[in-house]
Amino acid sequence: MERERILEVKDLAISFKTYGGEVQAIRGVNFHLNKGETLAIVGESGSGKSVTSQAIMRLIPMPPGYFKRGQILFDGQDIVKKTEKQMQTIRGKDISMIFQDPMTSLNPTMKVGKQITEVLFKHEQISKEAAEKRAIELLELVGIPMPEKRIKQYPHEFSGGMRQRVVIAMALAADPKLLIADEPTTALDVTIQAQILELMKEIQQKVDTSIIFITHDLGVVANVADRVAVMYAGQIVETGTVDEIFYNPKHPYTWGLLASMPSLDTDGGDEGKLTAIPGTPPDLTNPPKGDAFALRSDYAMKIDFEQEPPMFKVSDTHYVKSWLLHPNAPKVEPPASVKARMRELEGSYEKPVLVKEGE
Amino acid sequence: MAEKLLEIKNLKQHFHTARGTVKAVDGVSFDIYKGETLGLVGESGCGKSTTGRSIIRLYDATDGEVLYKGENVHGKKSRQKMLEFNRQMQMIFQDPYASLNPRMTVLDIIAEGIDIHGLAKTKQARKERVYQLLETVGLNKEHANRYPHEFSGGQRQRIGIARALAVEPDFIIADEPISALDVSIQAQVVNLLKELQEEKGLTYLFIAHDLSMVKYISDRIGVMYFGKLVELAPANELYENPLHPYTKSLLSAIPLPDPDYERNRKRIKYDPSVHKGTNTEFREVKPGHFVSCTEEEFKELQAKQS
Amino acid sequence: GFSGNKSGDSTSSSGEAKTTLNVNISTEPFSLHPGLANDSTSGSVIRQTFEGLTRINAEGKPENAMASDIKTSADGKTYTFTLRDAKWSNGDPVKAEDFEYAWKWALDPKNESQYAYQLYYIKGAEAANKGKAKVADVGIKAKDDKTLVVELENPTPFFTELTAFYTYMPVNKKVAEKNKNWYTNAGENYVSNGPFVLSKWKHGGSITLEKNNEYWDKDTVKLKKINMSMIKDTNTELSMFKKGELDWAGSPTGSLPTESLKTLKKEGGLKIQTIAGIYNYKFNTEVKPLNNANIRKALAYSINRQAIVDKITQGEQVPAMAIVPPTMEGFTDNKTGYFKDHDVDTAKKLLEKGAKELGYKSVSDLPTLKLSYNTDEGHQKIAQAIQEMWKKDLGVKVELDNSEWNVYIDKIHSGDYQIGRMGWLGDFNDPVNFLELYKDKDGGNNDTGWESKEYKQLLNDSAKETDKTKREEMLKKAEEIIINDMPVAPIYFYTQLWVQDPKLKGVVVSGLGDVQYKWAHFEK
Amino acid sequence: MLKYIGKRLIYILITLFVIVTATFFLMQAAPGGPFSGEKKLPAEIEANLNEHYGLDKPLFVQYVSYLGSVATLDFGPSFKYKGQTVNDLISSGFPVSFTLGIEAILLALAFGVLFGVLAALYHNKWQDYTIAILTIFGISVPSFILAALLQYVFASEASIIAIFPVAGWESWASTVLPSIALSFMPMAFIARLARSSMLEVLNSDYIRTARAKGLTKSAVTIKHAIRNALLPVITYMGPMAASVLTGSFVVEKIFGIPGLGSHFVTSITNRDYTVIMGVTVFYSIILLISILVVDVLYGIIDPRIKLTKAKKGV
Amino acid sequence: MEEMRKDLFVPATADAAESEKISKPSLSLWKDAMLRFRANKLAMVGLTIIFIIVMLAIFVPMFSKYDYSTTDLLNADQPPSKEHWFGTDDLGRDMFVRTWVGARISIFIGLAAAVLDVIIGIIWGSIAAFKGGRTDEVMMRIADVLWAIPTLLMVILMMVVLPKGLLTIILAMTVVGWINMARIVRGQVLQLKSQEYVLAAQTLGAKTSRLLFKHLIPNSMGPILVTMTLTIPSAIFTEAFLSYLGLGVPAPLASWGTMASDGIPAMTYYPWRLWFPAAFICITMFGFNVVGDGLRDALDPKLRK
Ligand SMILES: Nc1ncnc2c1ncn2[C@@H]1O[C@H](COP(=O)(O)OP(=O)(O)OP(=O)(O)O)[C@@H](O)[C@H]1O
Ligand SMILES: Nc1ncnc2c1ncn2[C@@H]1O[C@H](COP(=O)(O)OP(=O)(O)OP(=O)(O)O)[C@@H](O)[C@H]1O
Ligand SMILES: [Mg+2]
Ligand SMILES: [Mg+2]
Repeated sequence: MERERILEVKDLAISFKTYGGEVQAIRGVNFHLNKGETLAIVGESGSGKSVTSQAIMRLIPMPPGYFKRGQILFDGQDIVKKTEKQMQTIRGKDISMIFQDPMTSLNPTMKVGKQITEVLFKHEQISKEAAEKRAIELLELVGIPMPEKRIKQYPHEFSGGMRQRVVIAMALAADPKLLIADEPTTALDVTIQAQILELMKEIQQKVDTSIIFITHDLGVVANVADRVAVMYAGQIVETGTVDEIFYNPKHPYTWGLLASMPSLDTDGGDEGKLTAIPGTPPDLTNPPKGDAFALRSDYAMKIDFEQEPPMFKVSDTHYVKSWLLHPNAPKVEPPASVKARMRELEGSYEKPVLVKEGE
Repeated sequence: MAEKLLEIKNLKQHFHTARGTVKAVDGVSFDIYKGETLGLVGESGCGKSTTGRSIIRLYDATDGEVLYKGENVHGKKSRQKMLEFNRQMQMIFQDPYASLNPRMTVLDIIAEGIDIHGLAKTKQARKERVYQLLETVGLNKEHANRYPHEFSGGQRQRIGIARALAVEPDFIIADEPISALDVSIQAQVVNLLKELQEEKGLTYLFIAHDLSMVKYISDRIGVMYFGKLVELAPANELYENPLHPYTKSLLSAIPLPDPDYERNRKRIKYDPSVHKGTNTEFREVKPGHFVSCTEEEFKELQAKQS
Repeated sequence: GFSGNKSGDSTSSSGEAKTTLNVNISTEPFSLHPGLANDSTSGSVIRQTFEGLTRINAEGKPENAMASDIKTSADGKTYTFTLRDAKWSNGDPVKAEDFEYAWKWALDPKNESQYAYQLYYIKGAEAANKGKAKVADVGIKAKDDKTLVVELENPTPFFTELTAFYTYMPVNKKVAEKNKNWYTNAGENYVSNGPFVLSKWKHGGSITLEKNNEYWDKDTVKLKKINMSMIKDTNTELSMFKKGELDWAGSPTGSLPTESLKTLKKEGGLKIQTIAGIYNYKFNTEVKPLNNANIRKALAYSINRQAIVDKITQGEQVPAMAIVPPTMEGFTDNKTGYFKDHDVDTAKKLLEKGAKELGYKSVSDLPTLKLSYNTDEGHQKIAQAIQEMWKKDLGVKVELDNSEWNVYIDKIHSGDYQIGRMGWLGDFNDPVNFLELYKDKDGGNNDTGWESKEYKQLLNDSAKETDKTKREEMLKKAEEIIINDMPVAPIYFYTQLWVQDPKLKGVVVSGLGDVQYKWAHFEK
Repeated sequence: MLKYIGKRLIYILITLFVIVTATFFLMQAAPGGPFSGEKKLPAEIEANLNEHYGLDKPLFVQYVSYLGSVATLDFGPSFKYKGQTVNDLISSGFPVSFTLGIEAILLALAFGVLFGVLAALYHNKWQDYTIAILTIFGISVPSFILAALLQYVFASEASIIAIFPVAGWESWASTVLPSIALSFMPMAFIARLARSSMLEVLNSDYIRTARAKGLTKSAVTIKHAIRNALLPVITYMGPMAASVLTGSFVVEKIFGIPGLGSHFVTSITNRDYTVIMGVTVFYSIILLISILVVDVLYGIIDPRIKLTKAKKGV
Repeated sequence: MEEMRKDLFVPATADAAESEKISKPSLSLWKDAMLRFRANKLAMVGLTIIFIIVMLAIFVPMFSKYDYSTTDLLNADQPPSKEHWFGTDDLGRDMFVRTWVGARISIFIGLAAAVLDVIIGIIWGSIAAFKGGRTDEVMMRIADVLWAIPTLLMVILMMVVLPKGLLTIILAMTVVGWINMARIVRGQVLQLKSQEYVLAAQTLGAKTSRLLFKHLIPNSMGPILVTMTLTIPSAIFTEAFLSYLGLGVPAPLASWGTMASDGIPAMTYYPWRLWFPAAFICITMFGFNVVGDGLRDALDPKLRK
């Protein structure tokens, strides 16, 4: 029972022209998002999550950035082709976004309250008093104490987490169809984080918002996501339902991620280190040939250095971009900590299926 | 226990704004021992960053003292002393982007401390050192000639870490140093911090929200709420035996990377009105375990502990 | 706010003759009190609002004005003026005591009149003004309401002319004693006796005069109104004239940009009139090598005045090879002067001689001379041209040095210069006005450090001489002496240049450069 | 804030004192005096005049009496304009200069900011280049050339579009050309300053946030960008306003305007001591106040700027 | 499905050499800016204009058959012709040669004043803003005093006390010239000094000078460059004003400023006397401004293409 697709990103590639060369920030990203659904994007830092999300809003600075290829279909219409004017009606109302860097995302010379009410004025017929009331209400919702006082303050008088919450309040103000949240809760303590996540879910319930949720906190992913996309070096390397990613991960990078996490039982004391993925991420000015992750992977094969892996389908919803799923590849075992969480999931295919171009 | 590296005594930091005074930090006292990691968690906006910034003298404290190796940080110092102090104490800023000069290349940003303290003899050595630092924090040297705006959030954060590490300090205030990093790089950075601690006896004040990471890295953890320290205990003790209701609420909210668990999680809300009586003070309930509580509560808690 | 100074009804479109005159007086007058005024702008206004015992007429001669009769004693030292029936603008009769009051007021040192020295020809005036005698004892006496008797120090042949000068104009004693600030603004306090009254004075902006209906000769006065704007910029002035916003541009109350002269001449509208004034270069005769008369003469002779006048000043000024302007009676010969213009050959010989006398081996050893002038485009051009002439024709090196006016004056008066530009405009129409300057070494305006016994004697004698021709001869002799010693190199005699509405007639510009609008009128 | 302003007012008084002192002694040291002229006055008369105006007294005594007059803001009579006090001169000239100045400031600010913003928005496009040429012309052509040019084009008889009077101070029409001439250089400079800081601001993250809200380009510019880019413009506006409001010698001369500006020059060339002191003090007061206003505006425009308390040095 | 070679599916590790690619040589902001500047066509045009003008200023007076000072009254006020490319002035001197002699003086004075103003202004303004409090107050009030004292008076005194010459002119111009720059820099520094990256450098122990020159001033470069390019024409005309008062270059030497102001009254009659110097001032300023804009862009890493 497919739900209506609100967003479909097809083979999106974006580069930045810099003096040092062309930075291929994303290199062919495919994913889709259904109405009312939450897609979590996790992945390596610098892998292109923010660029992807900003591309949907058409807010990549151009130049130096430019679309190389691909489509972003929002409600069936290609965002890439829209004019700036058309985008203005979409931004804030249909799609709104929580930016990653809350400190610099707020205008330092405008009172916080005004920055929130501004969205309301833009997209709704609303009186000044009502807008102010709504702003206070929003701040209250995101857990800022004494919002009546706070709306009259400037951003620099807020703590990091409070600014982040202001940005969230701004994004939620117009009940968007699509909410893109780029690491919205990194600066928040867990109680407030939980409160915000609940708030987002509530709004999602109410107006059937679709959410793209970018985060590094796999705990949060587990909490909010319906589906998860894992990005590495400008590409999506694995995508699936939240259960598939957490209980049946297939890509070695996903394994690495899951293994790196300390759990509350991991003891800091002496017993040891966290398992990290060795090496450094690739430089996107010269993206490596073949599988970008191969350089750092314990499971790398010769072919990984020569040919880019294709997408394999592991279930109706679970796709993996790795040669390891090729029938010719040797069977490999994930790390112990990952193995511990593996379980059999319904709907998995017997054998991975190669996905043809354009599917 | 080890020697005290830092003593914070009744630190207060109030901001005067057009709309009145904000008591960001309101009487916080704790010690940090040499070679340990003190985790600092708490509600967002409770004054963690402000505490850190006051310790490193970015703000003039409204009241109270910060003693570093027995010397008052906020006192007058000679340029030489100040330089020495700056080298020993470093800070990783919470906001990675704002803390990077947009007109400096990453190379120059990271090398700034090296230049100031004359830590590299030659240009080549300086560059090598920066490359090494980049690698340490999981960036590659191709990045050295780029400018901050060309980086992703996490990459910026790593530049900040590399900058702080560049001067080989003894004590680092890390204000949410890894929040924007993916877990694998988080692990890498945390491992690095730990390694440095083991090798060189570094001391950290580690401000973070990710409680599992805090628990992993810290020896002791302080919990702040509304400008005050409400609980301070060894890491394990705090997790196993949280005494303050806010701490309990925090622990109950930790998200776990397990969808099933998350679907069924219950969290405890903190209601400040649960406190009985007035006259809250910071009291040692168990050796090394301090809680801010009233006389009445204190008695109760002690009874429970034994 | 705006001053509202538009001529309004005065257009000549309907065939009616215009009755409003628009002129430019360039700047704010320093004072409109006859006794305090000390600048030509103030004079240009006061001459219209006040009237002295005499008035200079269109022929340049004094004619009776407030005086209906003037009698001179045999020794030429006592003048008796009989006043006509005339009224002040407020209706008061003009009395002899108004003159006595005004003159004595100006001489009273506490009133700080800077032009009181114009009255020094009167007996005891100088002493009184310098605080050495009582003002009451000065030789001015109002015998009755209609008779004024004035005693002079020396027979002064040009005294009747002087009585037309503004310092000699009367002040309404009654009004002035009641209100000592009567003259600072237009209004009922500003009581005058001339053809016009001051009706508006927008300080710094404009002055409006209206016909005085109490004036004794009001039938002669055709203009109803005179608007005097204060436009400092010469191009603006000309532009306004061309656009009809002014009826007159240029001298004597304004000036024309030199650059426009060629065109204006070609267009045929330019009016030129020679006046009593000289432009010259003073030599500091106390510094080497200018202490040598031959050197000075060489420098003076070699100047090509004709070229300067034709190409630089362009106002048909008269090349000056003499000191006294040819406009002066008896000195008309001065049009050609005492030596040849641009006489390079003689100059070279003189220079050589002078250099020898000073002990220089040759002319080329002469030090570089410093030619000073006060900042002004015109002065600068002339200085550059002369610099070139001396360099090219005589091989004398010259360096130019310009300064701000006050600094310059200070330099010249204190002798801190070598060669300096100075002009002199006659205060009254008599040669002595030009010769007196160099009478005493320490005389205020000599500046050259030059002195000659003979010269001094001649001037002193001439002052007592009542015979006109004899006196003239003495003065001529004196001029010869000074030309022979050349403490000052004359360059040219001034002219006045202006353009005017062709329909405008009867404006009188005197040989001293004073303007009178009493007779002015527009033709249809 | 009030405390700060109070403190600043004290500094202003001290500054005024220094200005008065310096000007007084400079003025006295300059060659010439109010009574020196081409035709030298007889020595006795000059002495007499000097005595009357107290110029014969020891400098220090004169200085103290000047200080007194400054303190009471009564600068006494002009030496040159007989019967007029310095206060008369100022009160007749200032309203004129002020009227013109306000017009010029509004023009300069409105067009300066507009051009600057447009140039930044269309950075390196033809709009930017066109504005660049206009503004470069504006800063390289001084007001005296511009004034003459404007007069020639818009007022002279030789022009077909002579829609304004050549000179004078009659009606609103006579303020047009002079205020344009006055405003052009500041306008051009403001435009260039605004352009450069706008370029900086337009690249910041909060502009991106504003755009993400769906605001139109103009709303983003007006509500978010301009204010943040305004600081250098405001800085420049302080002293600029002071000098424009007190008139310009050149423009007043060319357009025959009875303003205050000419006194700044003529009082000095005339060595009219009391007027020199009067206009200098008057100008200084306006200057110091407008600079104070600028400093106060800093804090209002950018709340992060704190002038009141200095941070501990490093 | 395409058959894949089996031997490709064997474990392998990365080639170490592969990741050792040569990186772009490391450059500081300034060097980097230079590279970017050179890529800016318009700025290069500006630079070329300045270069050509400087060359003409150097060589025209050396090789021209006319001398800048020789008057020729018979040929005064001639319009441009084959003989005199830019016509002649009121004393018949060749305007072409005078224009380039004037260029020497004006450009020298403009640049010297700009450099001095920039140095003094930046140091003064940034220290005032950075130290804040009383230091700021005292420093800025000193600037106000200098600004408020009538310049004309100062110049008149200088004229009496100091020898004439370029040095005196430059001194006279610098007395107040830097104040504008100081004010602008102060405003910028006030705005920037609480930025996090400045705080970060402070915690590293950066000295005030380092904070100023590495952090605050590079980030204020836009307004500084704009102000600097304004300084040049204002210096050129201040020189004209000074020489009017007797402090400038002595006649018959010319400068663009004096030529232009002398040309004003000739505007309608002998227009070439105004327009040539004025046009060259504009052209030169165009060059400087375009270079300034180019520098601004080059110093803004976010704008790179
Ligand atoms: N303006 C730019 N110029 C050049 N390169 C850029 C620019 N913006 C982003 N990049 C590059 O694009 C890549 C993707 O960046 P992006 O911000 O999308 O990463 P991210 O996945 O959001 O990482 P993080 O989790 O750290 O925020 C990075 O390698 C970054 O260096
Ligand atoms: N410059 C300032 N002016 C006024 N108030 C301020 C200022 N800086 C911080 N505050 C206030 O001080 C309080 C504590 O801020 P602080 O940044 O220390 O919080 P924090 O614990 O670091 O929070 P977070 O986890 O969200 O970063 C907040 O209420 C904040 O609004
Ligand atoms: Mg990101
Ligand atoms: Mg914080």
